[in-house]
Amino acid sequence: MLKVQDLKAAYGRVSAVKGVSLEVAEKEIVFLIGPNGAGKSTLLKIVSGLHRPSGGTISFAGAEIANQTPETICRRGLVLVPEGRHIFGTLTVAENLFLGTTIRNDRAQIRADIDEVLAIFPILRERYNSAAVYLSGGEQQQLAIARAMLQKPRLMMIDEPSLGLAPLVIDQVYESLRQLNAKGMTLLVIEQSTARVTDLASRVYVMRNGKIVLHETKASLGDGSSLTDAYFGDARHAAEQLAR
Amino acid sequence: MRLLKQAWPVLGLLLPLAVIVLLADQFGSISVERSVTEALIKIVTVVGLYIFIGNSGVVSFGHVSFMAIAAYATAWQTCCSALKPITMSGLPDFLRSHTYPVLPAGISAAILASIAAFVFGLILMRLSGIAASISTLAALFILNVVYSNWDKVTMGTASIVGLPTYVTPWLAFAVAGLAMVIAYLFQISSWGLALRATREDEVAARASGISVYWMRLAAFTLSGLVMGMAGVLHAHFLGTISVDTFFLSLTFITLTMLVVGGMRSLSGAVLGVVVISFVTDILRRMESGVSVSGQEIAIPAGSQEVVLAVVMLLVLIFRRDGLTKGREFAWPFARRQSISETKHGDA
Amino acid sequence: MLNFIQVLFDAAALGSLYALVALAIGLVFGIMRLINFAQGDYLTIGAYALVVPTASVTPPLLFGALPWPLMVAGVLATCIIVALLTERIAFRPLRNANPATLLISSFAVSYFLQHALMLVHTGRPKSIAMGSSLAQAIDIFGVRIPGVQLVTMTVTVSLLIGFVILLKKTAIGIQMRAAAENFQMARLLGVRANKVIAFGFALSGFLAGIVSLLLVAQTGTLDIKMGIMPVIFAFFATVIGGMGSLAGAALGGFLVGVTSVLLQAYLPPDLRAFRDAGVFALVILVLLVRPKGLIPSSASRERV
Amino acid sequence: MLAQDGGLHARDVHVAFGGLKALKGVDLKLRQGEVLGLIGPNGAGKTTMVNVLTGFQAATTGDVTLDGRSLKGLGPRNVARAGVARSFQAARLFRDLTVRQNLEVAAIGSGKKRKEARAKADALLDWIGCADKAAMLAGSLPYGDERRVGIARALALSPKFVLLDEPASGMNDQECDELMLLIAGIPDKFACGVLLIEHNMQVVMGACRRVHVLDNGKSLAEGTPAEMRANDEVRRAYLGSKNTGSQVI
Amino acid sequence: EEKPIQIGFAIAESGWLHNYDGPPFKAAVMRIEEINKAGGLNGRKIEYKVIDTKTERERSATAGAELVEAGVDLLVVSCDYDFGAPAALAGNQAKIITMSLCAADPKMGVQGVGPYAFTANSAAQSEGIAIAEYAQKKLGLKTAYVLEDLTIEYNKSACAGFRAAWINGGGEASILGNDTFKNDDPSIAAQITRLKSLPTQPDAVFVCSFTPGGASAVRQIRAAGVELPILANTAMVDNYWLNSAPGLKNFYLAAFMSLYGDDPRPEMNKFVEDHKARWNEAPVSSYAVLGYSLIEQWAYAVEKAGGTDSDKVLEVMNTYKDQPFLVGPTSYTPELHIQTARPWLIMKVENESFRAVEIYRNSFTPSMELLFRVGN
Ligand SMILES: Nc1ncnc2c1ncn2[C@@H]1O[C@H](COP(=O)(O)OP(=O)(O)OP(=O)(O)O)[C@@H](O)[C@H]1O
Ligand SMILES: Nc1ncnc2c1ncn2[C@@H]1O[C@H](COP(=O)(O)OP(=O)(O)OP(=O)(O)O)[C@@H](O)[C@H]1O
Ligand SMILES: [Mg+2]
Ligand SMILES: [Mg+2]
Repeated sequence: MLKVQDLKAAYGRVSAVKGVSLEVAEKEIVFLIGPNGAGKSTLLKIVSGLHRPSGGTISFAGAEIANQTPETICRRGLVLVPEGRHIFGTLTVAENLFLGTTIRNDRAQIRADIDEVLAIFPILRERYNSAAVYLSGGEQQQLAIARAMLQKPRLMMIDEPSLGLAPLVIDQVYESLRQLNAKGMTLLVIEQSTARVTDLASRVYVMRNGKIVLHETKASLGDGSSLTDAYFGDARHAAEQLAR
Repeated sequence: MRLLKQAWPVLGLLLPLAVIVLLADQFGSISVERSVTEALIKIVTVVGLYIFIGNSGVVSFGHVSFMAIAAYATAWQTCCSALKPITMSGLPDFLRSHTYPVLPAGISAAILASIAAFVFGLILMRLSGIAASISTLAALFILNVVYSNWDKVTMGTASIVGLPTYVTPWLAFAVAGLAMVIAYLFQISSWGLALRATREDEVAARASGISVYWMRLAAFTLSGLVMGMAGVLHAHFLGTISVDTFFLSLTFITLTMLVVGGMRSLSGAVLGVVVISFVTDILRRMESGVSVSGQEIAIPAGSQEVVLAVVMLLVLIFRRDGLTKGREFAWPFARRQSISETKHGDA
Repeated sequence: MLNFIQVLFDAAALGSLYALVALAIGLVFGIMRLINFAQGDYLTIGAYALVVPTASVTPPLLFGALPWPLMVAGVLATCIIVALLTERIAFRPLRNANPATLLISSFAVSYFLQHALMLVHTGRPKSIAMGSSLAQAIDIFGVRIPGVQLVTMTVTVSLLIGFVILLKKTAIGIQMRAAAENFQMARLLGVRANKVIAFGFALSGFLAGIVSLLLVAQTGTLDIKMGIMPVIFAFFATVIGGMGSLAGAALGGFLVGVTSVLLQAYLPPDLRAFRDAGVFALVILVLLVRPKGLIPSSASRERV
Repeated sequence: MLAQDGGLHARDVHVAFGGLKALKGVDLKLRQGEVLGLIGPNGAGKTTMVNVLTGFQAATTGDVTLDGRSLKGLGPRNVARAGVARSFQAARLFRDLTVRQNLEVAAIGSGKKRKEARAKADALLDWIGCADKAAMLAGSLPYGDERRVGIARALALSPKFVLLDEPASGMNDQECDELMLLIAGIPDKFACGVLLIEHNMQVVMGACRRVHVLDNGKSLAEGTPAEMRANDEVRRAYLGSKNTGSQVI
Repeated sequence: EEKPIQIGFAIAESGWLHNYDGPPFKAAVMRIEEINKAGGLNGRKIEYKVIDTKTERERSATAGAELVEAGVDLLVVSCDYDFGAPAALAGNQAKIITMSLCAADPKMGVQGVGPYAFTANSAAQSEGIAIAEYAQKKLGLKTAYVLEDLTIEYNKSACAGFRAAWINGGGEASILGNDTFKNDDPSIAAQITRLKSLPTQPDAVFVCSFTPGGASAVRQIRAAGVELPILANTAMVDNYWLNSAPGLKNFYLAAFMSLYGDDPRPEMNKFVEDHKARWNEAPVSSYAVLGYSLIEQWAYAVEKAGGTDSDKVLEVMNTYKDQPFLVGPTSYTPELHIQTARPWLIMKVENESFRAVEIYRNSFTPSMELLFRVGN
């Protein structure tokens, strides 16, 4: 469904993504993990059209989408929940959710869908008409995810969904994502904690230093120890030093 | 060497300026010499703006008022002994019937501007962000209205004519240097640092024990002093002053210089003045006609401003943080490491 | 003795005019964090579109010669086009620049428009016979009500209501506010953000056109600087009303106009010259008491 | 320091935002030399509590005392100078200042001279392992470093108490471990009490002896991490049955 | 062959002041060309040089300094006192005769700029005085109301002159009230309300202003149904703004000349014809004649003095007593370098155009206190 080939990108002279290829098939849940600064967020930003690649190709559902604008990519059904919430603080919760339905044509269905996400995140119903800026950190994160769900994407890319969420809510979020996936939505998720990965992943990519260093499928994943090694690399070493 | 390096941001600016002044003084025509002097006075003005705006991040529209205050103060002390008792009859006797030497007059005028800045600041600095900016604009208007109608003291909207004109390029250069040193010392002082922290994040600065109010007030007062210096120079360069000189267009052009140069650094403030003054001067000369290989060509009168506006827009669009991107000029003899400090902004 | 009702009416009329300009300033601020000084030049250009562009001091009429519906359409279209052009050429590339840069760029745009206009029309004020019938006053129970002022008040009230509904209730309004706050995120949600923001500018051009018609009908003169003071007052109005809040902007504009007229009417003769100082002092006072403005928008608040 | 009413003490704090009651009578006592965890569901009022303790938010009713002295009406700056420092849920570094200057500012804010401030900053940078980044602009720091610098900046005030709001969010397991050690070491190294808000149970369990649970603006429970994990109410309201946060690979 | 005489113009060729400097400058050039055609001044050709001040004070000062440096024999500066003075100072310091095209402020003279400075215009006060006297004596108006535009000093001076003359003729009580406005006020509704609420309506309203604010004020006054005679200062002369007040009647002011062929002085009508021949158009503004007479006045003195030596020329000019020039009889004294009682052409508006009424010379002349507006 999504196929990224030899993608490269830089911020000024600093190159952040150095030739990445990855694939997401229909109905998969694919995880992208890796240490801070690996380039994960940058990769998703490129795919969603927020950042220009300096090389490589991206095809989504058979069409080339590299260098298209974010709104056209979104309208094709490829949606990004970027890291750091990005809710509209000056708008109310209701308006934020309404914006999630911008690209939809099935107006009739919207009301019911909003009710559905409000059932998943009851706190949003409580704060439905207050300005989103007043929500607590975790509440804002829930709003961001709920809004993306309303977009009904074919492929949802989420950058660190669990950021700032209470453990209980993390469970709920992943449970809902699993259900959506079961209904046919494809997922590409960046996650810091490897704990979730082994549970849900159909496939995992580990990224370090702008490159994919490991690619495991559900079958080859096992208990995930290969992930941990690839993930941390020499970082462990540093931590031990620090502890001393 | 370390001292030299510490002082570089100022020295690195002063040396090229000194060369320009020297050249203008030795080889330039009257009009070149005067253009250079004018630009140097603008440097004092924009550096004055920079001390407050650059370090606090609050755009002030009111600063040229302090130029006006100083310009009038020095005029009251030095101008037109014959006409003064008649046309400025509302002045207190020590001003009305006495004339003072230019140096103490200039100094006291700049100090008065700084006191005025302090007093205005006591009220205005309570506000933040756009409310602060807009109230400085309101202050500019208030001062303008008062000085325009306080007939017996300011001669209303009429010009005061006949101030001693003692400002030479070298004097302007010296004062510009002084202004830059003042700005730089403030910038590297702990107050300057604290103020720049409030510019980055007011909330976090409060949480770090910084008083946003007092830091801003200090910078406002100090920049009032430098604006006062600029006002004195302006008055004694032209020989005439009037209220409407110190109003919107001067505010806009000096702010533009600051932003085009890069409002977050002293180098930006100076570079902005130099570049815009230079472009303006070139365009002006083109308007009055230049001969290129024997042919007289001129651009239509009035197109100077249009072109200048386009230049300013282009700079802003392609360098939105200004020509210097808000950095000081890098120490030219540095090894790579310390360059990273100056370059990191573009990452 | 001054006729108090008449003074109130005068005050309300000027207040409405400022409110109308403030509405445009507030609208553009709302969608771009830009205080657009060029708003004044939009309206100046709109006014000058009534006459043929020449250096002559008594130019023949251009749009001013058309029957009034066409004339209104012509002026509005001119302002909208100018607003859109400035958005496209100057402001769009600067999106998300810091407020100071944006502000200065609007100075530059304003400087450009003003001097370009001056190149064509020269700096000499021109006069124009237009809308004289509208300028005539009618007498209702002893209160003199000039037609222009009546129109100004009606237009202001209806546009304010219209705009508030547009921004709060319609999809494009919500999208506009979203794009204003976080342009990239809005695009990620499929909002055609460039178009939406351009639409906002078009609205500000529309408002400029209306103001220029009302102003010309009132004063009968064209001047390169005719937009400056209305915009400065509107600028104050938007801030004391509460940046980013349309109702606030309108209220602020109203307040500034009303204060100005009341001071003019009731200050003793010796102090009348200081009328504007009073208005500006009021601005500072309001801000000291309510730094976020009279009707703060939620945008202006911040959670720690 | 063991005076009768030593420590940072919030008594019966209520905070209402319009109709919404964010805190409904919370008592919280933070003692010198301890790391107290403050956990609870999203929107429970944790950040609001920090805001009250640091003068950013006036309590509707209730009082906060520091070593017996009321902090009422002091405002953020004076609370910070009195010895209560904080970090923010979003790091809020001074982006266009260098990392060292970020810390210097806080040291200056606590009343230090320029020289001392610089020394303090360098010492703290060493401690968080960012000495090599001292001259970088704070805005260009990677996420993890940003968090650590935020903590160091709070400590640069030489506070008696430091309040950390979700310092580990966005960090990977590895960095969380490091951070946990760092935080656990603060009381000894800086003679300073710590209030730690965190959703990552791994960090909370590792760094705190005592945990206070807020739910819906009220105190739900207080005790050792183990007790809290075993507490049914806490599990139901906050941790969830899987208790994911504490799963360690 | 003798070295040509040099005249330097430090005037605005762009910016708003150009509108005021342009017409008298063209007329000045006409006079220079006439002199050259007649064989020059004392046998020497006159050359002239212009430096654009761009309506900026700094440019004005620089232009003045440059022209002084270039050795001009006469320095001509901008119409406006504020913008002319910086250049004039340079001329005066170099002891060069310096004349403003049309500053209406006596400070463009001995007491302000210095002993070598002159202006070709009359003092603004005398505009107010002339129209006040004329209205009282010839139009039989008894009471007046003054509407003062505070934006520039010129208006305040004209109003001061008007008040002094009106009170002189009709007593304190004959001024029924004063009000103020600003040129860029979008509306003067409040001022009109005050005027209409006066217990007794005045016989006339004096509006001291300039365009566009003045035109806008006149339009609003008439639109409000106030049909009283409106008296105005000279800046409101010429037809170009009349569009804004269609059907305007009962509007009077004191002017220099008529551009519309009905000037009672034939030489004025010839001047307009000559101007058309030289510049392909009639003068845009009746201020033009001031530029013509400026050159006349100086050239006459140079002839008399037998050379361009400033002190000698100054001596001659200081003795002018009703010396006849095109614009009218001109007087200077060593103390005063501005006209206070030059005859005016009273004009009124009728059928969408200004019409010459008659020449009128004010008998009340402003004292030094009034000229320098001390004590008001
Ligand atoms: N706006 C930016 N400007 C300059 N450099 C950037 C920018 N954003 C990211 N980088 C750099 O690019 C690299 C990759 O960053 P990216 O955010 O993609 O990493 P990540 O894997 O998402 O990390 P994290 O886990 O912290 O979110 C890092 O070195 C980062 O410092
Ligand atoms: N200024 C405010 N105006 C209105 N409501 C507010 C304001 N500040 C906080 N709230 C509300 O108060 C409640 C408590 O918020 P708080 O930020 O303290 O939660 P929290 O415990 O820190 O949550 P999280 O773990 O998600 O950060 C939330 O429901 C929030 O929406
Ligand atoms: Mg990331
Ligand atoms: Mg929180």
